[in-house]
Amino acid sequence: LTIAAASSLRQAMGDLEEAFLEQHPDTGIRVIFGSSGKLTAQITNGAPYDVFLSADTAYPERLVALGAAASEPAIYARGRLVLWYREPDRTNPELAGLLDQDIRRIAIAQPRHAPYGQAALEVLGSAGLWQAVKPKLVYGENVGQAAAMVASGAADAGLIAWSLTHSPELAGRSFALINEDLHSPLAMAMVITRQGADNPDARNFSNFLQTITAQDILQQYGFQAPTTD
Amino acid sequence: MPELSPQDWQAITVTLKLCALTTIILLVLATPLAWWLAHKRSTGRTLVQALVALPLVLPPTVLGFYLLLALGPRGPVGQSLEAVGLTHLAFSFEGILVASVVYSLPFAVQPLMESFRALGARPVEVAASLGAGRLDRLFTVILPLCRGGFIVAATLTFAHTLGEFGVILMLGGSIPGETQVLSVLIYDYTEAMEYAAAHRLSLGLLVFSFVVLVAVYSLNRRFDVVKP
Amino acid sequence: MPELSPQDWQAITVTLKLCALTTIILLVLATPLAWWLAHKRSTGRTLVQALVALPLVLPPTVLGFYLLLALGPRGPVGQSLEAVGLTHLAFSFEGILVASVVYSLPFAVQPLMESFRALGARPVEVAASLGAGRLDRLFTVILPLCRGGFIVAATLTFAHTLGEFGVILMLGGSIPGETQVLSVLIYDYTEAMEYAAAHRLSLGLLVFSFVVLVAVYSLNRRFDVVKP
Amino acid sequence: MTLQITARLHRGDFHLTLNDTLPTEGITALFGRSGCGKTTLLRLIAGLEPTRKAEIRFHDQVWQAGRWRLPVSRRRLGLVFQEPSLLPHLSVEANLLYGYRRTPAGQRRLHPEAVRSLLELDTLLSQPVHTLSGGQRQRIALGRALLTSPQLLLLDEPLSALDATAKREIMPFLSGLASRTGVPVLLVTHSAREVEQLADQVAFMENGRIDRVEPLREALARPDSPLFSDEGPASVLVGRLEETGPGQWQFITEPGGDRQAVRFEVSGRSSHQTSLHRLRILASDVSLALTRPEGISIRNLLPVRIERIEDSDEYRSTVTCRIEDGQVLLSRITRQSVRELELKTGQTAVALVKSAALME
Amino acid sequence: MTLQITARLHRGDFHLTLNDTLPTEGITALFGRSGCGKTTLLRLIAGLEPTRKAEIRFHDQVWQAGRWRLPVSRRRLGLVFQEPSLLPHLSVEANLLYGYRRTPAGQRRLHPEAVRSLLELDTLLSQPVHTLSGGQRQRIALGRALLTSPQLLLLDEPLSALDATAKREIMPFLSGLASRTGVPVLLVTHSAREVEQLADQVAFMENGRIDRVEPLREALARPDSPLFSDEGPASVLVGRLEETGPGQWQFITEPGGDRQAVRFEVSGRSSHQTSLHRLRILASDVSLALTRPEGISIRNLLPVRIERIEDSDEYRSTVTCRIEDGQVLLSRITRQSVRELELKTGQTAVALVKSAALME
Ligand SMILES: Nc1ncnc2c1ncn2[C@@H]1O[C@H](COP(=O)(O)OP(=O)(O)OP(=O)(O)O)[C@@H](O)[C@H]1O
Ligand SMILES: Nc1ncnc2c1ncn2[C@@H]1O[C@H](COP(=O)(O)OP(=O)(O)OP(=O)(O)O)[C@@H](O)[C@H]1O
Ligand code: MOO
Ligand SMILES: [Mg+2]
Ligand SMILES: [Mg+2]
Repeated sequence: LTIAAASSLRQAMGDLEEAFLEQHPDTGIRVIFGSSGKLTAQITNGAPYDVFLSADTAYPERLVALGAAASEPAIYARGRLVLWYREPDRTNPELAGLLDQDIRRIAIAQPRHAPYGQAALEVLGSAGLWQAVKPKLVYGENVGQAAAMVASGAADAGLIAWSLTHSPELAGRSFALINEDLHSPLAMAMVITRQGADNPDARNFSNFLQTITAQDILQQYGFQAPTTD
Repeated sequence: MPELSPQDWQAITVTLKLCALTTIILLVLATPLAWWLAHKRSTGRTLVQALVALPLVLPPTVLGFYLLLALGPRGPVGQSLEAVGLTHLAFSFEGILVASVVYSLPFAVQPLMESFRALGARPVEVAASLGAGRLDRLFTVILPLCRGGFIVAATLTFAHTLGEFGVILMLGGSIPGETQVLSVLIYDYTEAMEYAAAHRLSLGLLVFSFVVLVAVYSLNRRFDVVKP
Repeated sequence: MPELSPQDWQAITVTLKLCALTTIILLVLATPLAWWLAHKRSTGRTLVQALVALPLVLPPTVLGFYLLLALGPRGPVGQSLEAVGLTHLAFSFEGILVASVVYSLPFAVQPLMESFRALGARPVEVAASLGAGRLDRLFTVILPLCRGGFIVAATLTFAHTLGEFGVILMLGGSIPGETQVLSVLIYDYTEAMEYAAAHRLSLGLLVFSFVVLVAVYSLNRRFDVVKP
Repeated sequence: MTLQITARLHRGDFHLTLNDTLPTEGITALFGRSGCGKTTLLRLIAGLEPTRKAEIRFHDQVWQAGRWRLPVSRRRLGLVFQEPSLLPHLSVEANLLYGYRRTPAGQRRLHPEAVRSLLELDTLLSQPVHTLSGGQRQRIALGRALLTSPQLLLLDEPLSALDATAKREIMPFLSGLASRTGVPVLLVTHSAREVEQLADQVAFMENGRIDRVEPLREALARPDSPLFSDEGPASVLVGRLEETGPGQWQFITEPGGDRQAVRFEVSGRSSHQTSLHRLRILASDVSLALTRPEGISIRNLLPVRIERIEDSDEYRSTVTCRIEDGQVLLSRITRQSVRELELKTGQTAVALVKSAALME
Repeated sequence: MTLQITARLHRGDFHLTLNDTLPTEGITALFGRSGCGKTTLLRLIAGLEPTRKAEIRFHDQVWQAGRWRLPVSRRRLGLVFQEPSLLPHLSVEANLLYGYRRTPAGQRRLHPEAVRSLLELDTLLSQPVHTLSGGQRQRIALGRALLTSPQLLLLDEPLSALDATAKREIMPFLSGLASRTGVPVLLVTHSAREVEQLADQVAFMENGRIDRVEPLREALARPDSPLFSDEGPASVLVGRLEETGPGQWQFITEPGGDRQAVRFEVSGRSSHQTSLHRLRILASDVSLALTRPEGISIRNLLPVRIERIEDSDEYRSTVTCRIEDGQVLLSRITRQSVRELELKTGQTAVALVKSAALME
């Protein structure tokens, strides 16, 4: 079973795999991470992936439209944004702090194709900060890169995925979870690809993701259950 | 380095295989092409020379994307291959090998071309007059006298293939043991913010490459041909 | 091409500026370095030569990350710059310029070095005996006679800088009008599956590069120096 | 057994037009002014000048027929370029052996030891080639070509950078080589001396054409021969050497027809190993007297008949004399002497040839 | 006004050891066998051989003092390399003018037109340099060096690829140049002829050392001089030319001390423009007679006193004669003639010198 997963699932995937294998011990699993856009392009061009876990709903829909999917998109989680200041002693990390003089650069993911980037824009817009912070924005290829920009010390703050804060590098730092109302929901959908159509494991995994076990793991790693809206 | 995971080792193996094969294939392909470019004095030459450099100007992922279109099951190359009973090249080691060859072609062709031009006709004429045939001249005169050009071509190709990941990631899909090379793996580690692992592999890669390059260059220096 | 958005045009401007400056700076830096490497016959040489090639072996994004560490406000270079009242280099045009220079250094140094070695000492001796001083010799003998090497160095550098985006994306942060270059933009379009826009820009880039390269190579061919 | 060449070649303003047959016996000198096309001709024969308008035939082998060319490497040539072109990445020894190793053992007629000692290369064997002096390079290039045991030697001024001593040792070897092993040699040279000493035939080139090809003796019989532009006319007599006493040698000419041989006293012994020798006598070394002078150190006093008296320039005349064996001896004396001695065509006289000037 | 050189230089097995003063007036020939270090010496003087163990002083300028070296480009040299090294990216004309353009107008003493016509370069000006023949390259390299109007000319076998006609035109120009413009010349050559014709002094080199530096006259006074290894000993007499009638010239020697001048009849006119001329007489061209012979074409019959009779080899003797003006005339005759004529030291005799052989 080859799973193509959005990079934001990196941390969660290990535990998910383990839990799945407990239920289906005979399955061999291989996970390939990548940006959702790249994975979509690969799947439409014959990539040997059975299941696709996207970071949004648009790419799976695209696959369905192109006839590259063997199932309807199913939402398995919702992502959350966090605000992260590089300086650990910022005790009250609020959005308004982004206006501070000493916050020179703010990293977000590229809104053009990264769902988290799009959400970050919306947050800044809703908070009425957009015009003021626009000159401070730098764009990473994806949230991972946005986080790396902060981690390297080059950017002073970033709007990144909550899931990333569970990475070994960032574990234990303080972040401010952004109110979900400030952006449209970061629903994450999965599909079974044409390649995985006849692979029973693909369907098993798809079903597994909807189980409580899986949902618990996802929540542990900074995702919301798709239902708690 | 006991901290390397089996996946790391797998990536290292794939990488070395890819780099070695790319370098060898490129030298074999580039030598006649560069020779032709160095000696042909027509418009055709400049067109081919420019064509060879073109893969460079596209962003690697984009190039990878186009290669995916071309070599994949729906692309012209992929379909032709499948038509004759072979399998298409996307997401396979052969595919990323082809991609690396295309992508590093200019680094092999251009230095070789210049070094062939700098060689001039005389040494080859001398060897021919002394009874050496074509291949004999290639191996006993051209190769040793253009060694510098070959070294530049080989090291640039090797290093560039080592570091390249955009094309490979797109076309190869990072399949462990097949298309997951070291650079993709390091990239993955940094993406996952597993910096410790990334640093470790990067350092290893740097040290390894440095040692290889120093060895190659020292060896080259020992056989320097001095021009008056 | 009326379909290009203002952002596209901005990226084109930044890209051309970056490529042109990188090429010029690299030729200026690489010439003395390559000369030294070509004529120095010590261990120092092989070490430096290997060092120069090292940036190549790291995946560009990873290199970008390390450069970000070094050139950013908390890195050694960035801090030194800020200490003397300048601003650090992350997320600025100057920063990606530095990165491009570092990253393309081997493509400039290695071909130049080989072409200096192939030149030999004689033409320089001749010019000196005829009363030409150091700079005079550089411009009237070395440069014209090593023109092939300079062309290879310049075109490889130019093309490579055009296509490079991993380092630039990481270090530059894709700021429109400042660090968003064409390759980053094209990449963005493909990621967003806006293929029409991507194709359009890629094609434009290819055609433009092809024309430039053909022009350069034809010009070069016209001034070919024939060796006996 | 000849080398036939028909060719047209344009290089800018320069035109090489050939329709000639060169002899392939002994040494043929290619003589002509700088830029007349000697090197181009040699390269054409070797197959190194690209042209489609050429037919070249060596003995019974076709070397070129229009577009078709026998590869250079299969012509079995020994080629010495005008600028000694050693392979810079090889040692002196490897340069010497490069062609030798590629010559089938059965065809090897010359061996490294012999060539090394002849050309005094032993001390140079391990030296990097870029450290060699000009003359050393030239010797190695010559040795390398010889060691391929070629079926035709093409030598482009192979002796120009050599000192007199080295030349004196190599020249007899070259002339011996041609006659001993039957390898024909085409030798480009500017030196009339080298031609007289080595050549059996001379091809005179001018402006991209071969003016004429003639045996050396004929070439020397014309007082206006281009060979004389340096040292003036000379006669070359062919004959045998005979020892007439300790340290005393006589040169006995080969008479033409049923004439009588003429004897010259010569001192010293030629290092030539051949039985036929050459006596080169500059016309300016030959004086004339009406009667046999006495008490004089000049030992060769030959009765001659004056055949022609030509003014060679404003002040000097060239007197063509026939010696008793029928060969020609040229004498160059001042026009004033001709007047004072009242020399006339048909008259007999005594030619004075200093014996010490004879040997070569 | 001299060129002082103290230097030690090692290149593999080769050692160059110098502690010499070379004259910087007229032409100094550097004569020695292939590989003896002539090119290395020239390059050392030019500043092209890296060494720290050298002191070089030209006139009152220090050119090198240990590690310190005056840059080559500021020594104002005219250097002709042994292999003509044209700049391949420049046209013939640009090559010629490369140094000329870099010479301040005030220091220019030679101009392109003159050099072009002397060296017959006019038809070559626009030709690509890689298409030139060997001799054409050499001429251009020479012209290029001359056009820098140097304060010292270093010529490494500049005439080796030239034909006799070209040589005959260039040689008088070179010798005239040195005397007319006062540019000293250091000339490497293998040809004793070139030395005799051009040199004022000769530096003999052997195995990386300068054996001796002596005026040409002294060098020629030693019958064992290395110059004679080619054509045997020769005398060079210095004197003036005087026209004695239409087409008739006399060479009048410059007597040593209060001796009387000796007159030689010569034909033709030298193309030398200098007032002092040289008469080169090969010892083998000089015969001896006990009494003055009559009815003979030889026009110069000089009373001489025999000073020394030496056996030069098994068969020949060199007889050193003193002519009336005190200069030395060498004669090489067979030992048999010496015996037959019963020649003795101190005895007077008549030297026979063919007038037609005189001019050079
Ligand atoms: N492309 C060209 N344009 C004009 N002239 C050319 C070209 N190529 C060759 N030549 C001329 O062809 C002639 C023949 O050259 P070649 O080298 O055969 O002369 P050569 O007889 O060997 O002279 P040398 O004795 O000086 O070596 C030369 O005068 C040269 O200048
Ligand atoms: N690295 C070295 N090892 C050994 N010998 C060397 C080295 N470099 C130079 N030589 C020798 O130094 C000698 C001097 O060379 P140079 O070129 O000065 O000779 P030359 O007198 O100009 O001879 P030619 O008349 O043949 O040009 C040569 O015998 C050469 O072989
Ligand atoms: O997981 Mo993404 O598609 O890189 O935001
Ligand atoms: Mg020639
Ligand atoms: Mg020399």
